[in-house]
Amino acid sequence: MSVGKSSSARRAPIPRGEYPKAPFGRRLLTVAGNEVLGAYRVLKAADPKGPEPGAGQFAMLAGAERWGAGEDERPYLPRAFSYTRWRDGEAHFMLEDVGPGTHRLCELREGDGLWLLGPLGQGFASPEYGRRALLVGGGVGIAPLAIWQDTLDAAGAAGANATVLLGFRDRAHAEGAALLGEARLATDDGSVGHHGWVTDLLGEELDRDEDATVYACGPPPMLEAVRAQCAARGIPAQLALEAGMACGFGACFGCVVPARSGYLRVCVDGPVVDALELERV
Amino acid sequence: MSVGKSSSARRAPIPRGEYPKAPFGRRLLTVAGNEVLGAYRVLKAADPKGPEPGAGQFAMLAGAERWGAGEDERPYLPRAFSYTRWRDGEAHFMLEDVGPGTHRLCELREGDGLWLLGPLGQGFASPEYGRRALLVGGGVGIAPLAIWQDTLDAAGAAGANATVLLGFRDRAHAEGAALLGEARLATDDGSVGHHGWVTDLLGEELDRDEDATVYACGPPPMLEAVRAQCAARGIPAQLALEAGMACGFGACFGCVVPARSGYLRVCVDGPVVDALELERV
Amino acid sequence: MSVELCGLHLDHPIVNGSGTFDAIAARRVFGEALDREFPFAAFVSKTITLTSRAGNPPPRLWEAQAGLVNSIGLPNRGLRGYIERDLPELASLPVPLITNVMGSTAEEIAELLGVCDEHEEIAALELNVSCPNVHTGLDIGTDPVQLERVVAAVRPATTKPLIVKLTPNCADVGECARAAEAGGADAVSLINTLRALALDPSARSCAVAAPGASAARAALPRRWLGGGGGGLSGAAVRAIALAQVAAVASSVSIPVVGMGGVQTATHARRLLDVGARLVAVGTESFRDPTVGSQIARGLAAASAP
Amino acid sequence: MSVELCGLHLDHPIVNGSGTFDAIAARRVFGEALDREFPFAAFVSKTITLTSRAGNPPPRLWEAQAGLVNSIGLPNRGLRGYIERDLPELASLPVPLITNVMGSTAEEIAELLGVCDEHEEIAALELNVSCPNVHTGLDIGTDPVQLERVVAAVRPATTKPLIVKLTPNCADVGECARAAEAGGADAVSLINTLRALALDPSARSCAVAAPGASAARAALPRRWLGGGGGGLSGAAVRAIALAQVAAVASSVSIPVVGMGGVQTATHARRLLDVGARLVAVGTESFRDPTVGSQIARGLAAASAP
Ligand SMILES: Cc1cc2nc3c(=O)[nH]c(=O)nc-3n(C[C@H](O)[C@H](O)[C@H](O)COP(=O)(O)OP(=O)(O)OC[C@H]3O[C@@H](n4cnc5c(N)ncnc54)[C@H](O)[C@@H]3O)c2cc1C
Ligand SMILES: Cc1cc2nc3c(=O)[nH]c(=O)nc-3n(C[C@H](O)[C@H](O)[C@H](O)COP(=O)(O)OP(=O)(O)OC[C@H]3O[C@@H](n4cnc5c(N)ncnc54)[C@H](O)[C@@H]3O)c2cc1C
Ligand SMILES: Cc1cc2nc3c(=O)[nH]c(=O)nc-3n(C[C@H](O)[C@H](O)[C@H](O)COP(=O)(O)O)c2cc1C
Ligand SMILES: Cc1cc2nc3c(=O)[nH]c(=O)nc-3n(C[C@H](O)[C@H](O)[C@H](O)COP(=O)(O)O)c2cc1C
Ligand code: FES
Ligand code: FES
Repeated sequence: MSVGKSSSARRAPIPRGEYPKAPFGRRLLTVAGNEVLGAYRVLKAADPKGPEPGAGQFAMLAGAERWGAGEDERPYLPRAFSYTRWRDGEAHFMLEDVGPGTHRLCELREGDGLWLLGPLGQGFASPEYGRRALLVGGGVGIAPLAIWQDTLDAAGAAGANATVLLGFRDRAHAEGAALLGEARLATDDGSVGHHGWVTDLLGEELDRDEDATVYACGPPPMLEAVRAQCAARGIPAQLALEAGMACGFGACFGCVVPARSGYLRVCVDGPVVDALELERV
Repeated sequence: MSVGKSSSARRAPIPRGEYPKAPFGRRLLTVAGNEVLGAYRVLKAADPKGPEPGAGQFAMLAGAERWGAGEDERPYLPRAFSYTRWRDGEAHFMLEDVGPGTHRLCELREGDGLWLLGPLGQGFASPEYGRRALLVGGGVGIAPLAIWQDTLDAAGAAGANATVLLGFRDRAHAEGAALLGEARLATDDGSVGHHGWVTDLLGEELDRDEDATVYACGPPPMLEAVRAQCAARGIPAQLALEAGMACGFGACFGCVVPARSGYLRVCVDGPVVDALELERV
Repeated sequence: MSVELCGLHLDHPIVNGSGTFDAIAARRVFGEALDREFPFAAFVSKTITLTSRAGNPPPRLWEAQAGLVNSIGLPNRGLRGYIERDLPELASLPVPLITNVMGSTAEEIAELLGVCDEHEEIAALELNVSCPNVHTGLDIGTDPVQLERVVAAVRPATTKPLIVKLTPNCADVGECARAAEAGGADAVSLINTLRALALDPSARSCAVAAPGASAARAALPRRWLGGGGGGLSGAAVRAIALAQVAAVASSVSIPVVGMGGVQTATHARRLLDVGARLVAVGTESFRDPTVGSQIARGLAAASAP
Repeated sequence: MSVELCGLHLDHPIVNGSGTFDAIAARRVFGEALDREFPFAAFVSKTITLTSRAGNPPPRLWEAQAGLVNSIGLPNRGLRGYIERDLPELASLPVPLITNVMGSTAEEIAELLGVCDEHEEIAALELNVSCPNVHTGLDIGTDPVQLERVVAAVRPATTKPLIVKLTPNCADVGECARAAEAGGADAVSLINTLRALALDPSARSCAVAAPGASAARAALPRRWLGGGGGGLSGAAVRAIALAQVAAVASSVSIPVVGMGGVQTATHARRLLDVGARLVAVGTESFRDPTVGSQIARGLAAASAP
C-alpha cells in the first residue's frame, strides 16, 4: 500500500459538530464579482461581518432586487448554496443556472445587493486518524470540496494534498475543476479525462489504497454509488446532501431526507452527514 | 369679444368616435429613450407596427422584465398612459412616478422591452364650429394635451394655436410644461406663474372670450372645477378621465365612473368624455 | 387539440372565464381582428341576472400579490337586455356561445334558463352559484344539500347543456361537485374567485393596540373596494385552483372546466392533467387579450407527435 | 405596543405561526443571539400530537406564485417527547410559550390539553382543528356544529387560555369562529394554509385531450409533494387572510390572532386594523428569521406619537 501524500502530524483537526454559528438575521452583502467558469459561474460577495464558514457549510442567498419576479413570480424563497471558498472576508459561491433562482443569481453584477443568511449547517470533519482525505465531486457538487481542500491544506492535516476525483457532463462543465487543485477527471461524454463516471475512478483509487476517508458531493445517484462502494469496503464517507429548502435554519421541516434514525433535516442535521446514517441516498 | 386666434377654414376635423383601432394583442416595443423632464419622465418607444394614435387615446404598458416584481409582487397588471406625442412611429409617454408600476417604467432604459396594447379608447374631438380650443391641464394630466395640440396645429383647424393653461404643484413639476408650446402657468406654491389654481386662469380666459371648447385633463378636483365652470357658462368641455384599470379594452368592467347614464367604462367609453355626460367628476 | 364538451365540438380546450372578456367591447376596440383570431374555442358571457344591475361603486379593482381582487358586482343589462341587445352580436362570433346566468332563487334561475333555452344562438348554459340565497344569505353553492336541490329544481328548464360554476369558498368542493352532478348538471366549472379584502392604502390606521377589543372594532378601517369585499383571481390562486380542480375531477364523472391563475400553456396543461376537459383563462387576458390563442397553440405544439 | 391576550402580557403584537419557527433548532444555528433578540412576543410551538409522527415523505415544499405550498405532515415527537425533551428547552425562552396541539377525536384532544395543563411552562394552548375527523374524514374545523361540540367537550380539560386555530378551507369562517367561541374558546387564530396542489414539473403530461373523460382520469399525473396535496401560505394568501380575519373579528367578541402572508409592518397593521389583537408571521420568517422583530419595530415606530 503506497501512501502518495505525506501524512505529516495532524494540526487543528476539524471535529464534527463544531461549526461557526450564523449571525441572527440575513445580511445585505455587495457583490464583488461574478465570473464565468466554463458552464458555471463563481459569485463573490464581500461579507465583512460574516464569520468564516466551515467547509461544507452553506448559506441561503437571495438577490436584493427582483427576487419575487420572473414568469411565475419565482424565485420567492431564498436558495441554498455551499460556500466554495472564503478569502479575507469574501464569500465565493459556485452556481449552476438550473432555474429561476440560480438564473437570477447568475445575472448579478458587481455592486448589486445580495441577501445572505449563514453560515449554516454541519460541514466536513477531519479524516479519521491515519486516513488520507479523498475528495469526490460531481458537477456543481464540487463546490464545497474546494473550500474543504483549502481547509485541509491550511491545517496541514492528513488530508493535505488530498486526492481529488471530479466528474462532469462534458468539457464546458469540466472547466469547473479549475476551482480545485490537481484532480483526476471523468466526463459523461469522454471529452475530458476518463469516459464514464467519477465513481469508476473512486473504485480504482480505493483499490490502490483503502486507507481513506471519502468526502463526496454531487447528484444523488453519484452519492449513492459512493455510499455503496464505501459501505462495501468499510470506508468512512462524509456525504454533502442536497434538498429543496425554504428556510435553511430548521424552521420549516421541508428539507428532510430519510435516514436510519428517521428523517433528517438537511439544513441543520446536514448538509454533510456520515454515510452510515443513510440506508441509501 | 376678441378672438385671439385666426379661425381659418377648418380642415380635417376630428369627429367623436372615430379613433384608430388597436392591433389585437399586446406588442413588444423597444425603448428608444427615457428622458427626465423636471419631476416627470418622457418614455419613448419605437412602435413601427402601431397605428398612429388619436389624441386623447391611451395605451396599456408593462415592462417586459420585472413586471410581477417588487416588494409586494406588484406591478402585476399593465398600467394605462395617455399618448403624449407620436413622432414617425415613435410613441411618447409622460410619466409621473407614483407607485410600483410607474416607478418601474421610469427605470426603463434605451433598448429595454416594453409591452404595449393600444391605441385604446375615445380621444378628443374637434371644437364645435366657430369655437377656439382651450387646453387646460393639471400635473401629469397635461400629457394628452400635447398630442392634441400637435393634432390641432397640423389640422390647421380652429383649434390651431390654442390657448394653453397648465397647473402644477411647484417649479420642478412645471418643467413639464415644456412638452407643450407657449402656455400660461399656475403653481400651487407660486414658484412659477400664477400662484393658485389653473382653473383661476380658466375663469379669466373665459371671461375674456367664451367662444371656446375646453379640453381638460388633470386630477379629479381640477376636472370637476372645469366641468362646473363650463356648465355654468354653457361652454362645451371634453374631459379626459382617469380610473384604475386592469385591462384597458372593456373586459374587466373595473374602470367605471358614475355618469348621468349610469356607469361608464373609462377605457372604452372614455377616457375623453363630454362634460355634459357627468353630473360631477 | 379539438375537444368535445356535452355535445359541443370545440377547436381547442381554451375558453374564457365568465366576466373576464367582453367580446362586444373587444370588437369595438380591435375590429375584425377579434373575429379572425378569436382567442377562445367558445365564448362565455358575463353573468346575466333577471333584472339589470349597475354593478358596485368604484373602486372595483385592487392589485394583490400576483393577483387581482375585484368587486365588479355583476353589472349587466338583465335577461331581456341581454337577449335583445347582446345576443344578436354574440351570435355572430366565430365560436359557440355559453351564457352564464345567476339567480337567488330556484324560480329566478329557472326563468333565466327557460328563456335562454328558446334561443338557439346559445349553445350551452353556465349557472353561477356564487350567489347569496335570498333566505339564508349563504351562497347557494356552498351547501351541497341546497345546491343539489336547486340544480335539480332548475334542470328541467332547459335541454341545453348545463354547466354549474362552483364556488371555491366552501369546505369540500368535491362534495359540491357531486351535488351538482346529482342535481343533473352536465358539467361543472371552477374556480370562481376566492373571497378577499383590501383596505384603502391612504386611510390612516385606526385600530389602537389597546388591551380592550372593543376599541378596535368600533372604528373599522376604510375598505378600498366600493363593494366592500372582493374576489381574488390570477396567478396567486393557481395552486389552490389546481387542488380544487383535481378534487372535483376525481369526484364526478361529468366533464370539468378548470380555471384559476392560468397564464401559460404549462398551467393549462396541469389542469388538463388533473382531469379538466376544458380550461378557462380569466385575469391573464387582462394582461394580454390574445393569451387564449397563445395557450391553445402552446398546448397543440406540446401534444403534436 | 404592549398587548394582552387572555391574560398574557406581551411586549408587542407579533408572534410566530405554528410550525414556522423551531426555536430549539434556531438556538443551535444562531446561538445566544436568538434569545437576546427573540423576534416574537410569544413562541408558538409546532403542532403536537398524542403519538409521534415522522411527517410526510419528501419533497415537502413547492414554491408557488409569491407563495409556498407545503406538505410537512406535522412531524413531532408526540406529547410525551414534547413534554420531556422540548419543554425544558422552550421554557427557557425569553417569552411565554403557547403550545399548539391537534387530535382527531375529542378524547385525544382532551388528553393533550389535560397533560399540557399540568405544565406551568405552558402559558396558553392553541388547538389546531385542521385535522380530519377519524369518523367523517372531514376536517373538524370545517363544520361549525362539530367544531362547537368538540371545543365544548375539550374545554374543561384545561384552565389555560385556549386559542382555537380555525381552518380557512370552509364556507363561512365567521360562523366557525362563533362556534369556537360558543364552545368555550378564549381566542381564535387564522388563517391556516389553504388547500393547494403541485404537480411534478419533470413528469411528462399524461392526460389526453380526447373526447372520453375516462382516459384522462385513468392516468393521474405525478403529484410533486410526497404527501399528495399541500397547503398554500405566504404573500399569495394575504388578501384572502385579510378577508377571513375581518369576517372573524366582526363575528366574535373574543380576541383574534390574525395571520397569512404578512411580510411587513404595513401588512400586520392591516390585520390589526380589521380587528386582530395579535399578528402571527409564518412563511416570511423563512426568508428572514428576524422579520418578526422588524415588523414589531415597524408597528411601534408608526404608532409612536
Ligand atoms: C445545502 C445545499 C447546497 C447547495 N449548493 C449549491 C452550490 O454550491 N451551487 C449550486 O449551483 N447549487 C447548489 N445547491 C442547489 C441549489 O440550491 C438549487 O440549484 C437551487 O435552489 C435551484 O433554484 P432555482 O430557482 O434555480 O431552480 P428550481 O426551479 O427551484 O429548480 C430546482 C429543482 O427544484 C425542483 N422544482 C422545480 N420547480 C419547483 C417549484 N416550483 N418548487 C419547488 N421545487 C421545484 C425541481 O426538481 C428542479 O430541478 C445546493 C443545495 C443545497 C440544499
Ligand atoms: C386613461 C389613463 C391615462 C393615464 N395617463 C397617464 C399619463 O399619461 N401619465 C401618467 O403618469 N399617468 C397616467 N395615468 C395614471 C397611471 O395609469 C397611474 O399613475 C398608474 O396606473 C399608477 O400605477 P402605479 O403602480 O405606479 O401606482 P399604484 O400603486 O397603482 O398607485 C396609483 C393609485 O392607485 C391606488 N392604489 C394603491 N395601491 C393599489 C393597489 N394595490 N391596487 C389598486 N389600486 C391601488 C391608489 O389610489 C394610488 O394612488 C393614466 C391613467 C388612465 C386611466
Ligand atoms: C374582473 C372579473 C370579473 C368576473 N366576473 C365573473 C362573472 O361575471 N361571472 C362568473 O361566473 N365569474 C366571474 N369571474 C370569475 C372568473 O370567471 C374566474 O372564475 C376567476 O377569475 C378565476 O380565473 P382566473 O384566475 O384565470 O382569473 C370574474 C373574474 C374577474 C377577475
Ligand atoms: C412549513 C409550514 C408548516 C406549518 N406547520 C403548521 C403546524 O404545525 N401547525 C399549524 O397550526 N399551522 C402550521 N402552519 C401554518 C402557519 O402557522 C400559518 O397559519 C400559515 O402559514 C399562514 O401564515 P403565513 O402566510 O404567514 O405563512 C405551517 C405553515 C408552513 C408554511
Ligand atoms: S430548510 Fe427549512 S428546515 Fe431545513
Ligand atoms: S379597464 Fe377593464 S373594463 Fe376598463
